[in-house]
Amino acid sequence: MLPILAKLFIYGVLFLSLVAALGVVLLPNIFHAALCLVGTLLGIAALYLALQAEFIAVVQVLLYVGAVMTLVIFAIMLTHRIGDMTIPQTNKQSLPACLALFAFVVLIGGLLLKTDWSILVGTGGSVASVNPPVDTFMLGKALLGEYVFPFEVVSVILIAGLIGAIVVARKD
Amino acid sequence: MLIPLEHILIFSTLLFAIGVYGVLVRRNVVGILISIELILNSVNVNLIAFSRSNALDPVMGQVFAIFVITLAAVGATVGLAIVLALYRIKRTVYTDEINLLKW
Amino acid sequence: MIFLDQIFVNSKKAILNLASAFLPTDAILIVSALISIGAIAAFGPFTMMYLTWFERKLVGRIQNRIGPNRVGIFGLLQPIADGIKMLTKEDIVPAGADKVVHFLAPVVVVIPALLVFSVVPFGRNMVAIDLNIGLLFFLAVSAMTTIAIFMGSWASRNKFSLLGGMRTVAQLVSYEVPMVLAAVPAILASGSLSTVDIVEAQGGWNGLKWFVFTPWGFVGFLMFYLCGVAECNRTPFDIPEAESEIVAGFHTEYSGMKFALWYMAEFMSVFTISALTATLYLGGYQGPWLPSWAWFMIKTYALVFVMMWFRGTLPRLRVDQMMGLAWKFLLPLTLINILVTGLWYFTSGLGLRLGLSIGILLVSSWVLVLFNRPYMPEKRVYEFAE
Amino acid sequence: MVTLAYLIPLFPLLAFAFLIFFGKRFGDKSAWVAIGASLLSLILSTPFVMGAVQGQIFVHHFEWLRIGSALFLFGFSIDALSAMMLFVVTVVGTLIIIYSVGYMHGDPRFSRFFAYLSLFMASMLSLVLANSLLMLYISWELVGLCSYLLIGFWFEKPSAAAASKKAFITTRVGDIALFLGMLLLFFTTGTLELRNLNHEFLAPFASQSKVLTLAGLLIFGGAVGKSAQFPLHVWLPDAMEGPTPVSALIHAATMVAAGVYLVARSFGLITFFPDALLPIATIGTITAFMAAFIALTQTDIKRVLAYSTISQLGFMIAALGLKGYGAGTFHLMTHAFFKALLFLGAGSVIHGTGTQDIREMGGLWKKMPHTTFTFLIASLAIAGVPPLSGFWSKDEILVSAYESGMPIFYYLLSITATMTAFYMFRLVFLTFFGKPRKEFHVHESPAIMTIPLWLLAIGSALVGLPGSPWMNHFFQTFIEGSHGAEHAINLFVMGISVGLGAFGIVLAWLLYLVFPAVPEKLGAIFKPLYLASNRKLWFDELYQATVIRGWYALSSALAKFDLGVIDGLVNATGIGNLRLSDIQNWIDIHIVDGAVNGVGALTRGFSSALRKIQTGFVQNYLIISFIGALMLLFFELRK
Amino acid sequence: MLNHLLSWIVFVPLAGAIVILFFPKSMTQWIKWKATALCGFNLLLGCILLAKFNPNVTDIQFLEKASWIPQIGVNYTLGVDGISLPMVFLTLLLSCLACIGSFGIKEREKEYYFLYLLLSTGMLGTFVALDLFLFYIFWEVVLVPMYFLIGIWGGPRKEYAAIKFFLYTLAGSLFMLLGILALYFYSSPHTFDMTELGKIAYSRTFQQFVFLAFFLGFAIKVPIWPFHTWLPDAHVEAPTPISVLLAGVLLKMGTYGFFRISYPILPDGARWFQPWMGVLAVTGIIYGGFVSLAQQDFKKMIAYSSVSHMGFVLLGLAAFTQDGLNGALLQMFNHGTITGGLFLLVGVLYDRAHSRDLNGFGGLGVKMTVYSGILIFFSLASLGLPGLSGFVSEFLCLLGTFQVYRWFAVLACIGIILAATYLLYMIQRVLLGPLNPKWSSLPDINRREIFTLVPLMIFILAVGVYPKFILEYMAPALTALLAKLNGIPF
Repeated sequence: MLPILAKLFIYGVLFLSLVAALGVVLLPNIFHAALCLVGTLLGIAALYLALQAEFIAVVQVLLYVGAVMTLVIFAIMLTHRIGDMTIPQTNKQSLPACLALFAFVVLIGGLLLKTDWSILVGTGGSVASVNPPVDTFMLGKALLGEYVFPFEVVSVILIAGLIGAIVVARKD
Repeated sequence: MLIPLEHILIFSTLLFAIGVYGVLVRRNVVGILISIELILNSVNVNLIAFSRSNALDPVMGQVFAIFVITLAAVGATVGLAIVLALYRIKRTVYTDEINLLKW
Repeated sequence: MIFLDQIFVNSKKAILNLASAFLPTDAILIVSALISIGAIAAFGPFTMMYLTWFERKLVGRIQNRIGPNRVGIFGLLQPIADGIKMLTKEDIVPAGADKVVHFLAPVVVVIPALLVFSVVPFGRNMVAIDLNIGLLFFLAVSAMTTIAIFMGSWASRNKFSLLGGMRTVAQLVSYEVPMVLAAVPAILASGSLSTVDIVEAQGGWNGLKWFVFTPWGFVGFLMFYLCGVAECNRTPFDIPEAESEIVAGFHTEYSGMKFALWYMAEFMSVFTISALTATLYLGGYQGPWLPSWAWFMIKTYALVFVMMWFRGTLPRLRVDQMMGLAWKFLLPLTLINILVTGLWYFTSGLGLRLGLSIGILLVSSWVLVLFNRPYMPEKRVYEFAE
Repeated sequence: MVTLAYLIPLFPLLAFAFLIFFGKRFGDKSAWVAIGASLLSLILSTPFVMGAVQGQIFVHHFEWLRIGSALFLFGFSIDALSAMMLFVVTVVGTLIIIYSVGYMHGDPRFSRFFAYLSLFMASMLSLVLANSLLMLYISWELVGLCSYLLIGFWFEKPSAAAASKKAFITTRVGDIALFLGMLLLFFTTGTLELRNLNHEFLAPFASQSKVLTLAGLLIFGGAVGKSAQFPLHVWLPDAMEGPTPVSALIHAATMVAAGVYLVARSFGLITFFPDALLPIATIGTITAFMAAFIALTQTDIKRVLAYSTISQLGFMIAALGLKGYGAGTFHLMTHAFFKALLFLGAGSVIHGTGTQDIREMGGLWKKMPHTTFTFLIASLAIAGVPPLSGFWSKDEILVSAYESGMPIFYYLLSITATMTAFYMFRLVFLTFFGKPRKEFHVHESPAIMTIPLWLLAIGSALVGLPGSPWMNHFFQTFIEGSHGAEHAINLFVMGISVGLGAFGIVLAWLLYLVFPAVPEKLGAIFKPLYLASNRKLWFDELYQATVIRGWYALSSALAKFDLGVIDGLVNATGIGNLRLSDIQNWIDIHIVDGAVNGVGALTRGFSSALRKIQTGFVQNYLIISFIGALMLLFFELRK
Repeated sequence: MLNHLLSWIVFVPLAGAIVILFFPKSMTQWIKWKATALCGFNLLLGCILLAKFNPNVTDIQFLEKASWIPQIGVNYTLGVDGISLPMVFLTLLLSCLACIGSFGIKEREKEYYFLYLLLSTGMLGTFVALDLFLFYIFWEVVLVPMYFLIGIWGGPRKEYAAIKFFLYTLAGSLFMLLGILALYFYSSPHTFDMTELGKIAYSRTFQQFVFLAFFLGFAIKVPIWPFHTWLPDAHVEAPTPISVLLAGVLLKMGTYGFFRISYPILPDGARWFQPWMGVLAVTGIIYGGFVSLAQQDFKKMIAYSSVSHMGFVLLGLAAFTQDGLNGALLQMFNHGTITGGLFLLVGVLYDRAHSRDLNGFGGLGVKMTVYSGILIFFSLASLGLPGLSGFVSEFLCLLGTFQVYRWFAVLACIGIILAATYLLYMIQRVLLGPLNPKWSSLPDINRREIFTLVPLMIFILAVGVYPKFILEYMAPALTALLAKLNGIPF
């Protein structure tokens, strides 16, 4: 019973995430869109938890919800004008975009469904998880061991981004 | 893994499609930026999902997810800074009204 | 002793045993979760209610008043009376407000405040979930408060609200950084992100081997606590709700039960921050003689008391001073503190350890003070006041 | 104990180092450092000289350099010849340094002078002590350096500066010969050790006689340079630009004798391959004769002595070339004493009168009695008047020439001996006797100069005795060791030589004191001969016209070639490239660019039609590219 | 640090250069002292290297190897042996001294010291790189700062000299690049590793062509007659410290290339070219000497004397004997110290008189006693006076050549006489004779300048008196090289 509940719960979360994602792109009010994005992100974090990637889930919350979304909302507040409510928020190419994306989804979806994933996930198909869950310790070791160079590069990029952002956004 | 891999992949495909739609259709630059975040997240979902399968070394998947998140944060930061600078100059955040490079 | 120590744990077990008699195994898990959730859900608001009372009493004492004393003995029933008043008050929503978001904001803000209780180790074996990334969970979830405050401030469509929201964001984002870094020494020392493990790592010396007794622990404790105070928007960092400047900040447009929720979130985070500080540096539930949960409560409430004490005694900081403190003083010092922690573990000999770490910390904080001197509030001279 | 010999050259070296760095502070006192150092060397060398006299040989060496199989050992080996040289160098050197204190008094670079002298002593001593040809070569060059520095000591005089350069470069030509000879010797026999240059060691290399003869001649070439022998003698007269003690020490007593020493050292090599002997004897004889001839008419007191030195060195070389080993080395020793004395005497005269031209002197004997007397003793010695030292040694040489079987050498050398007596007494009579030709404020030199003069005079008188029959030819047996021959007195030669010497002296007396007007008339009668002698046989002019002119001409021609041709080629390449690029530029503009422009015009027409697609909206482009990507994906999947 | 000593030595100047970029132009004192301290520190590292070096081992020591561009087989390989160690030390020493000598530079110091340190990294890298790709990179890195250093701080014809230098050497290095590529594509699997390439047996014709390509590249750098004409111009126009490095270090890069690349990798080609190298060497020696004698410009004279002296290096190289190779390597070191010192001395004089016309001087020995003493010392060392270092190396070169090419050695001896001629002629014109009243107020050499010269003098004297101590480092590696040249498997 519990697995079924959990499964239902996860599917529900995924569904809600998709709905929220749709909200992100469709809602005319950009602030609402941003809030919807928060919802999507939280849903994805829940998915990560379900995939036993707790660390990523928490980082997702900490970084996306805590930091990135804060920035986004800040930017929205700084650039928002009352008149925005009344003018159209989409351009004129929504129909071609819709068609193209529909084609894309059909293409990829068909591909996904046709593929035999059992090679990757084992014979059990849906339940068997091939790899043991990764704990924080292993992750830390990998980040500061095997991947220390990309790690450092990312740090440098972060610093560069930080400085760049300050320089670009400075008022002078 | 409670749900089949392909379901997660379909979920991420949909997420990706939605994100691309946002990028293609939204006029607001901030909107485009958050749509990009959606795209990045769909990628991350894939990474994590595959890290639980044979396709990827589990640690590798997560490490790359972390890198993606970090870089997304950087992208958002710089992007938003540009948006602010743009807004200060042009008083607008709509892509079709920004034509500084267009002659 | 053990009986007293484990009294809550054992009572939960007893209930579960009872339930297992007539419920399937899956349901037992759900029941177990429900019990924990129930306990937290009851404890949180209850704490909040009595913290308001506690604060009013305490500030009253500091201001040489008595404080609430009409409702119940020592005014003990005052919070309940306030609660009833709140529930029955009219719920005003501004005309221009974004109604949905305006409604959602106070709801959303309570969720993280309650969620973080799940990783707080109230006593030995008394933690709702022992996540192996508990501390990170705590920090991540509490970061979500920002969004909620944003929602509230934006949805109110009031310039004071918006200003308050902006200030909050600036403050929370700034203090988040030194706060996380200030927690790192404890993580380094215990080798785990789990709150329980951190507490257990401080179990030596008959339960008195708290991190705060080391130089780095002391500094880390002070800084973590300071950042915590800022995170809860408490005096002297209560600029987002500075009533003399922007009315009441982000919750200007809230009344009734929604206002109560804002208030609840704030006081619950006061409690959880104190609890986490105690967990990280004061040994959590560790201590001799008394039951573990009692130790925990004593430490937590002591810290809460200090926060109230701040409220009663300290004036508010200016925005630039506050940001300067975070970026120019706390951030470098936390980084140095991490270094010192490392040194502590890679040097031997008590004298050398102590001398080295105290020396580095003193010198670096002195240097930082020196660097920050130009930005410090100058002493004002009132020429005509005499 | 034996290693104490290392200290002999070390003391002067230390004195040099001390004086060059701190000498200026000590002023006049600095001389005593140099004197002390050379005295110490003198004292230290006595036990070794004594030991050598008793037949001992002191040897010690260490590894200086080892490259692959080639091993170079440095150290010292003291045998009879070295001991003799050691004796001469330390004694004469010390006396001359003491004399210099008086002579150089008041010079602004007083301490520098003694520093250089100390360096010279050090180098000369290490040359004498050297155990291998390489170490000898090193010291050889170092004494050359000191000679350079000391000749140019008064470098404000352009003539001194030029003379020092001339001396260094001319001797260097000889040095190169020595260097090559050394290399040849090394690669033929595999050794450079001087002790190995004997018949026993060389026996296995008899088959390579041509190469080793050449090596011997090349080594002799070094001596030609250093000892100012016939083609390379031109530097020595010019070297008289240096202070007189320098001339005495370096250019009369020790350094120039080093060439003779070198030939004597390699005597084993030369005699084992005797083809080299004849050239050596020839050059020595030519030098002796030629220099004496030139000396006849010189008027500069030091130049007369310089040519006399060259002549006497020629004597020694000739003796060695005629297998007169004992004779040559004996003359080397005696010559060191009396020639040093002559120079010091001349220095005293110059010091007193301030001029070097003997035509301006005369009658100095009253005012400078010590100088006159000692100078006279030395002149008698060089003229070969018995029983002074010069007589015994010169007699030995004449005996070897007489016995060599080639009478031409004997005749030439005898004539030279006559000329020697003549020009020396011409000098003596013109300088010290007769009437003063010019008024000078003349004074006798101070005691510090005259005491060395007297000591040297005693030496000049007595140092010949060990080689005389009275002492049973002690010197010859000592120096020649086991391979010495029986020494008999050739009374015929002795008598002839005494007679010739006396003839020379009397002739000089007649011509310069009794009939002072005659020489000028004689000069007018034999004008070509007089001019040849007075102009030094035009050697300098000849070299100037041929070698030096040619050298500089070649140099400037090559410099012009370098600038014009080689550098010109480089620049021409660069300029050519530029021209080429100009042409290409023209082609580019008119032909290539024309085509491009045509294409451009064509394109413009199309593009003005197509530019409508360019909307300027990023999202527009994005969707197109997205659709494109999608199509790619589609086709990829269709495969 | 000790594990990566070579990397430290090579990149410390680079790091310093980058740090200098961050400081304002106005802090000239600071920049100056920082650069000097850095060079001093690097010299200290060099001393550590010297102390840690085991002279008895023929192999590469302090080897550092890391994959760099694995796709094309490029490795980051550093190492020293007895051949490169003296060069590294010489570079460090001269960099340090020339840096002190640079205090006279008074304009655009920041850029100057930046380029200076960059140059230093390039030079050091060239001497320790063991990967052809890396070698080429460092080789070219030297070129660019040199171009600017001559072109900005140079004399009146600096642009001409800089461009000439740059284009000429660049042309040479292109040939070298061709050679490198040829080797690379010949090897299988493709590699740039010098030691690996040295193990391959190439065909004879291939070796000849590749040797020629390398020869052109190195010959221009040395420079070997007739590729030498960039040298006088560059020397004359470059500022003093740069001349010092140019003569002291850059020229050695060419001959070092023979030791490191041409000989061990292409022994057959080297044997084929051996007599021609001898001819070129002797031509260079005599020609350089004669042209030097004709010069009126002090610096030009020394520049041409470099051509002559580097000819001895080539002569020793051409000999293919133990003595010859030792002599050549030692001559490289000695020429670095001696000519470096001479250029410093010219700089001293030029700073005071602002003239380099030899005929315009005269009698300075009276005014500048210390200066003249030092100048005479260096001149004597340069003309090969025994007891000073020049003699030992020239002696060894001639010793080596004499066994193989007797007449070359004899002809080369003319060069020795020529050296005496032009140097003594120079001394006569500058120091001796009556004092030219124009220069009667020139001050003597000061302490800083003496400080830059004394270490060089110590080395000159020490090597001259007891060369064994430095030859000990070189000999084993050269024995191995010689064995390889003679085809004996080592």
